[in-house]
Amino acid sequence: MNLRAKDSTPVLQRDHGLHLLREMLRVRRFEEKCAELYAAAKIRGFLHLYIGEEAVAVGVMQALEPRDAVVATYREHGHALVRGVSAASVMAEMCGKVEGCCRGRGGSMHIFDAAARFYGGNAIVGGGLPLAVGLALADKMTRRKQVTACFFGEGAVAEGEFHESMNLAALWGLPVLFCCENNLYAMGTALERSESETDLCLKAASFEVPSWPVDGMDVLAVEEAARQAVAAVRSGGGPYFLEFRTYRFRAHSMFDPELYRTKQEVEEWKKRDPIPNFEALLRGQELLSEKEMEIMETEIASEITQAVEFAEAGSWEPIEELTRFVYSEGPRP
Amino acid sequence: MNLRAKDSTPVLQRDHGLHLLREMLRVRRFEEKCAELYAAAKIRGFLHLYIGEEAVAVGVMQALEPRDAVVATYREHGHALVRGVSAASVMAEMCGKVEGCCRGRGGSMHIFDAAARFYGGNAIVGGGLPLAVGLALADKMTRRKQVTACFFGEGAVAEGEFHESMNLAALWGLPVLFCCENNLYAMGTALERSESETDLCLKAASFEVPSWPVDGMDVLAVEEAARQAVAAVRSGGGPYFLEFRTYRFRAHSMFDPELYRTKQEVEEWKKRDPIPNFEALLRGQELLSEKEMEIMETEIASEITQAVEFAEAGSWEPIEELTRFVYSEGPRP
Amino acid sequence: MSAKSAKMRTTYREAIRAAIREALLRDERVFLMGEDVGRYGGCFAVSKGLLAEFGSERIRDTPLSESAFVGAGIGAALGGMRPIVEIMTVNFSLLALDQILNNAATILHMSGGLFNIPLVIRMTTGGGRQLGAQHSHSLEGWYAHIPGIKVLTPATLEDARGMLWTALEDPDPVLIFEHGSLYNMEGEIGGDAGAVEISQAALRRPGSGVSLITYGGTLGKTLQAAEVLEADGISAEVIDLRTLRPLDTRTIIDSVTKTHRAVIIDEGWRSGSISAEITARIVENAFYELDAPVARVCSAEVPMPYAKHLEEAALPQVTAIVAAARQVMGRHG
Amino acid sequence: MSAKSAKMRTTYREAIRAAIREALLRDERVFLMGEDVGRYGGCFAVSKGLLAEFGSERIRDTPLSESAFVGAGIGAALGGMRPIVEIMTVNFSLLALDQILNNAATILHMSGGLFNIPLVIRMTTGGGRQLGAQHSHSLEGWYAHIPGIKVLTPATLEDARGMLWTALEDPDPVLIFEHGSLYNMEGEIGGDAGAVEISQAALRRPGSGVSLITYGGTLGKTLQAAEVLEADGISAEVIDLRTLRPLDTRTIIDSVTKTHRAVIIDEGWRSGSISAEITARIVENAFYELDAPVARVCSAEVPMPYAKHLEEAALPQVTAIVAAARQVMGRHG
Ligand SMILES: Cc1ncc(C[n+]2csc(CCOP(=O)(O)OP(=O)(O)O)c2C)c(N)n1
Ligand SMILES: Cc1ncc(C[n+]2csc(CCOP(=O)(O)OP(=O)(O)O)c2C)c(N)n1
Ligand SMILES: [Mg+2]
Ligand SMILES: [Mg+2]
Repeated sequence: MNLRAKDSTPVLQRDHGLHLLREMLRVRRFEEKCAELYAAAKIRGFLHLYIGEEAVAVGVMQALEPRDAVVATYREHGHALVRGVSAASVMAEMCGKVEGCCRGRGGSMHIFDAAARFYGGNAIVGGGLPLAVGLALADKMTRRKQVTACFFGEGAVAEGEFHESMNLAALWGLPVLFCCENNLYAMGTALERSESETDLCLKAASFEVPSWPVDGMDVLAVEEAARQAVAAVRSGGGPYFLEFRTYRFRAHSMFDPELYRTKQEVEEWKKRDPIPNFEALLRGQELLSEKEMEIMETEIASEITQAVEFAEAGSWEPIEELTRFVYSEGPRP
Repeated sequence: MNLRAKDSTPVLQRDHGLHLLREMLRVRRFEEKCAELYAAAKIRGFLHLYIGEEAVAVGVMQALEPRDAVVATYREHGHALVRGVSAASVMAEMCGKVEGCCRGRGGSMHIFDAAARFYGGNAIVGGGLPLAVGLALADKMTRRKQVTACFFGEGAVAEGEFHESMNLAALWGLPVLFCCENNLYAMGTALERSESETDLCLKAASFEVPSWPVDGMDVLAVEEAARQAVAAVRSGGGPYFLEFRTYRFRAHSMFDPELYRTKQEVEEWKKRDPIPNFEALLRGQELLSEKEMEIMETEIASEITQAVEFAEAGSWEPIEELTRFVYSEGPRP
Repeated sequence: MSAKSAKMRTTYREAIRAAIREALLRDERVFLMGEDVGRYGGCFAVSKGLLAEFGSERIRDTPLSESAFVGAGIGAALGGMRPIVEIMTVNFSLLALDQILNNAATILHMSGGLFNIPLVIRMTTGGGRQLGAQHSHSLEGWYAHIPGIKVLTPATLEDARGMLWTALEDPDPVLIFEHGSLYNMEGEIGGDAGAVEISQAALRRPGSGVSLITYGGTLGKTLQAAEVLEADGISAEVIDLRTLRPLDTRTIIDSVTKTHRAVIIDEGWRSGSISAEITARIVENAFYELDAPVARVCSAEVPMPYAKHLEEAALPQVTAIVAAARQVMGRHG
Repeated sequence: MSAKSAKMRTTYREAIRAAIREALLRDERVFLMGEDVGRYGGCFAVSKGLLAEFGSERIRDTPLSESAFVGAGIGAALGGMRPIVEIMTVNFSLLALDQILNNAATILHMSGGLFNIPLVIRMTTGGGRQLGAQHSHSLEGWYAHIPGIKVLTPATLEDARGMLWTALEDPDPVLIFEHGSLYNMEGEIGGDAGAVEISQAALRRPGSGVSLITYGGTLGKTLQAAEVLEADGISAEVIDLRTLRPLDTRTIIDSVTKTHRAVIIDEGWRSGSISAEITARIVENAFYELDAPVARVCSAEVPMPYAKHLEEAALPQVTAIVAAARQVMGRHG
């Protein structure tokens, strides 16, 4: 089954098209700012940028409803923003401020948000998959028609937790959407050096989990695949596996000398940058004017400026509170 | 590719046929004795009998050479015996005597032997697979043309270590023969309740590891499949996965009330008992007389009697030696 | 409270089963999940009969996937359920330690208090049954190192019955370690026995000369030792810690302040065991009360040997406890 | 020995790299395996350049499969190799703990001495770099609980350079914990620096008033504290444990017998840390020498927070060490 929207000429709702573009751009600009703040030592620790991969988070989130849940990795700013965690609270988190979504205790790799049902932010590769299975198990046992979308990189596929989680989800028919962001590298390890079988959909097949490869640089293709998969999952069909073929334009983290790939390879992929390409598509369909684009950029810039101001104006949690949140406070649930 | 010897009329070397029968019978009689000794409280701990599955160990071992290595599970008496660990030293081990192959420190679940290159005896389900990968890695790096045969149950397939080990072996083209003993149950959990995809060869395929299902109740089929697989592995073709379809006639261990399967199912499978069936085949081809069968039984009985005598005559390791073998003694290697 | 109602005879195993059953009846969010908890009736027969009563959704057999099903327990807890996850044996829990430490113990903190994890994990611990080096260790004291979890070690029928209830009411992850040698322990218990406090250690026997501090599987041996000591004119107070994290330092210090002497009995390996922590707390809080160095009776630092005499020598025994107590009393020979 | 030859400037990172390089040159059985040790140059750049020199067989990038590649290291060691396995960060080692505890630490014993495992596992440990709750813990003291392994914590350039050599000569599994904050530490080292003894703690600074006992990442802070104390008229002796298993009790006791006071500085979480074990050993062996209770300066019992001020508050700092030392000296305020 081929779900890529490209194969037919997409007929876009203008509003929706602009929304997709805006969301991708928000993530891009937000992270460009993060890189700056990192250079200025306002953000510390490990910082993993999603730049180049925005179409995946943006496309998938369109298919989710507020009642659904999301589990992500340490490369999750984009997912959090698009899912509705405010730029201000994410930025404050990365700056270590108490106004951050996790009071500055999580940092870049551990974004959580209750209202968005955003369950991290997990810096153990593969560590989020069992959680997603459990969230879906809770939904299935309580007959809620909710979906848990679980994002992870192609590197995570080698972990035992991937294997165990896929099997559990499939065996029990749980509503999990497994979203594999195949950006071809796990740090410096290319897929063909980490998997004997590089067709990841065959892995899914070995659990009887339906799967498709999707062009992860095409937000419409991502959205369409996600919508169909989510519909199937929500209707009780058990888990789905989507492989999004994408690429990160930046280094793995801020410490990566990028010895493992050529500049040329990166440049080739940049031609497939999901943002300018989608912008061009909207322009071609006359859904977007230059003026509108400028306004969009200005609005986003202002959102990010406000986020940074919010973060910078934020406060440090008093040191006396250090040992809070090791155990729950207050009454038992 | 179908490798089952049954499809053609097997032309058996008489000696070899008798050898196969004798080996299966040795394992059977040995374990029947173990059950007795367990009832008499001479053997303690967990005791897992292989009764019903003998054709698998016997068939596979035919394909191995002395230089090859074997890794097994807690259900490994058969593998050890057929691989050449003496019945006496295994029996003494199970009786906790210092004359046992592991000085009584291992017990039933942890049989080891250096001369036989028998690397356990592992009571963590799936725990032996990475070891087998490493043994094979050593062989490959030193360009020894050796094979490591790794036995495990179908229950182990659900463990992350299975997945990680298959991938590593395939990715690096290592000489491992993965021998999955599919006896349909992991303790009380039937395969269809532990795997979303019950065709285990599809798991192997998802790592690009070649695989066949084999009738594990037919020693000739097992041997032929193992020979072909070992030849491929030895010649540098990377790992193989063989799924042996078999059945255990006894309880999982001595504590199992067997609530999870019917007596009738067990009786059905007993009709496929590898030993009387193979005996009948030999008789049919007039390779075995009643007299010879009696002699064989007598010889085996005597081997086992001697093993038990050896074990019973054995001594307890002095308690002062308790803390030995936590670290190596003697000079560095 | 048990005094108020008719007493009933029960075993440790039945007490746990009754507690699970009651939890399932009381709260529909509760379910039991683990290997062979259903059709097999539980590896140690704890959950026997529950499948028939509650069905396979709530008495959920899992594949051999410790990491994924423990992680799924975490996820299900996040999703509003109250899972009881059973791990057969403490050694297997190492396969799930990533989920336990990096997720269960950590998410509340990383999320700045947003997400608590009301999860109960039960497992069998301890030696004495000749199960060898991969099934017999006592790692509960080791687990007590981890902030974010609670560690319970029921040693009595009341605690076997009551701690599960309390654990299920806890908003945070609670690990319950059931010593394998206790399952058959029989005795009387109040018919209305229910939830128990878990914040306090229990004085199991008052005394004035020396404090014997223990928990779990060694409580019985310690009480026996106290009787032997009494016959010898030494009045030993026996403290059952009950909860290893958080430790009830107060009760320990009160006792030592009274007796001025302490012996800690702990089935963990000596170095880095919970007995070391207790020693440190005594030194930190009651140094000037001590009339003699604190003594420890622990397991020998060896992987557990199979042979009965060696296993007995490796474990804390009554004679060793008596000897240690006599020694801190300044009585020799 | 370093005094005999020309000194050279180096860093902790380079010292380890030189040690690995030398081992590869010296012994063809040695190879390095781990995530991104090759093309990426090592997560912390330790193995940078080695791939080019030694090729991808011996500088072996692995998939994200901690359990399997650690287990493969065990197997390769059994197969005659001398693997150096790198785990990026201590928290990820939990995924391999089954292999480490149930196999690496146990097989020699279970096999009654037949099979030793000459395996070296290196990993980064410790906090201070704002990496949050899944990358920052100090579990080396916790690992020291496990019989059958050795635990090394190089704190100096000489030890970074020399311990690997010694570890590779050891017949049994050795874990080396490299504190992440030390990699950039610079200094001079003898040009012929080589293997070092690992059985003894080192007196890094002699003193007479109080023993400051530490290791690894906190040695530097402890030496600083000693200087502060000196200015204050307190003569502090600083002991670097170097090896956490087996502990060099003798050196500890000798020092405490001289100073009569001890403070232990340990980046592990306080409860159940190696500092508790050291306290217990002092009490057991030198109780009557103590003029004050032993004090501990440990990490706060929280998953490591991201925010810098909170992380600093969670870790042992110079001021806390000084305060603890002053307190055991009976100086207040
Ligand atoms: C269990 C574990 N092992 C190793 C790491 C270190 N690490 C962090 S990200 C990463 C690469 C993961 O690659 P992939 O899953 O493809 O995701 P990507 O970073 O490409 O988005 C590694 C090895 C980790 N965080 N967790
Ligand atoms: C990691 C782990 N989990 C659970 C167990 C307990 N256990 C021992 S054998 C067994 C069943 C294994 O089934 P399978 O792999 O099919 O082998 P079989 O016993 O059928 O030969 C289980 C669950 C264990 N030993 N190790
Ligand atoms: Mg990737
Ligand atoms: Mg089986």
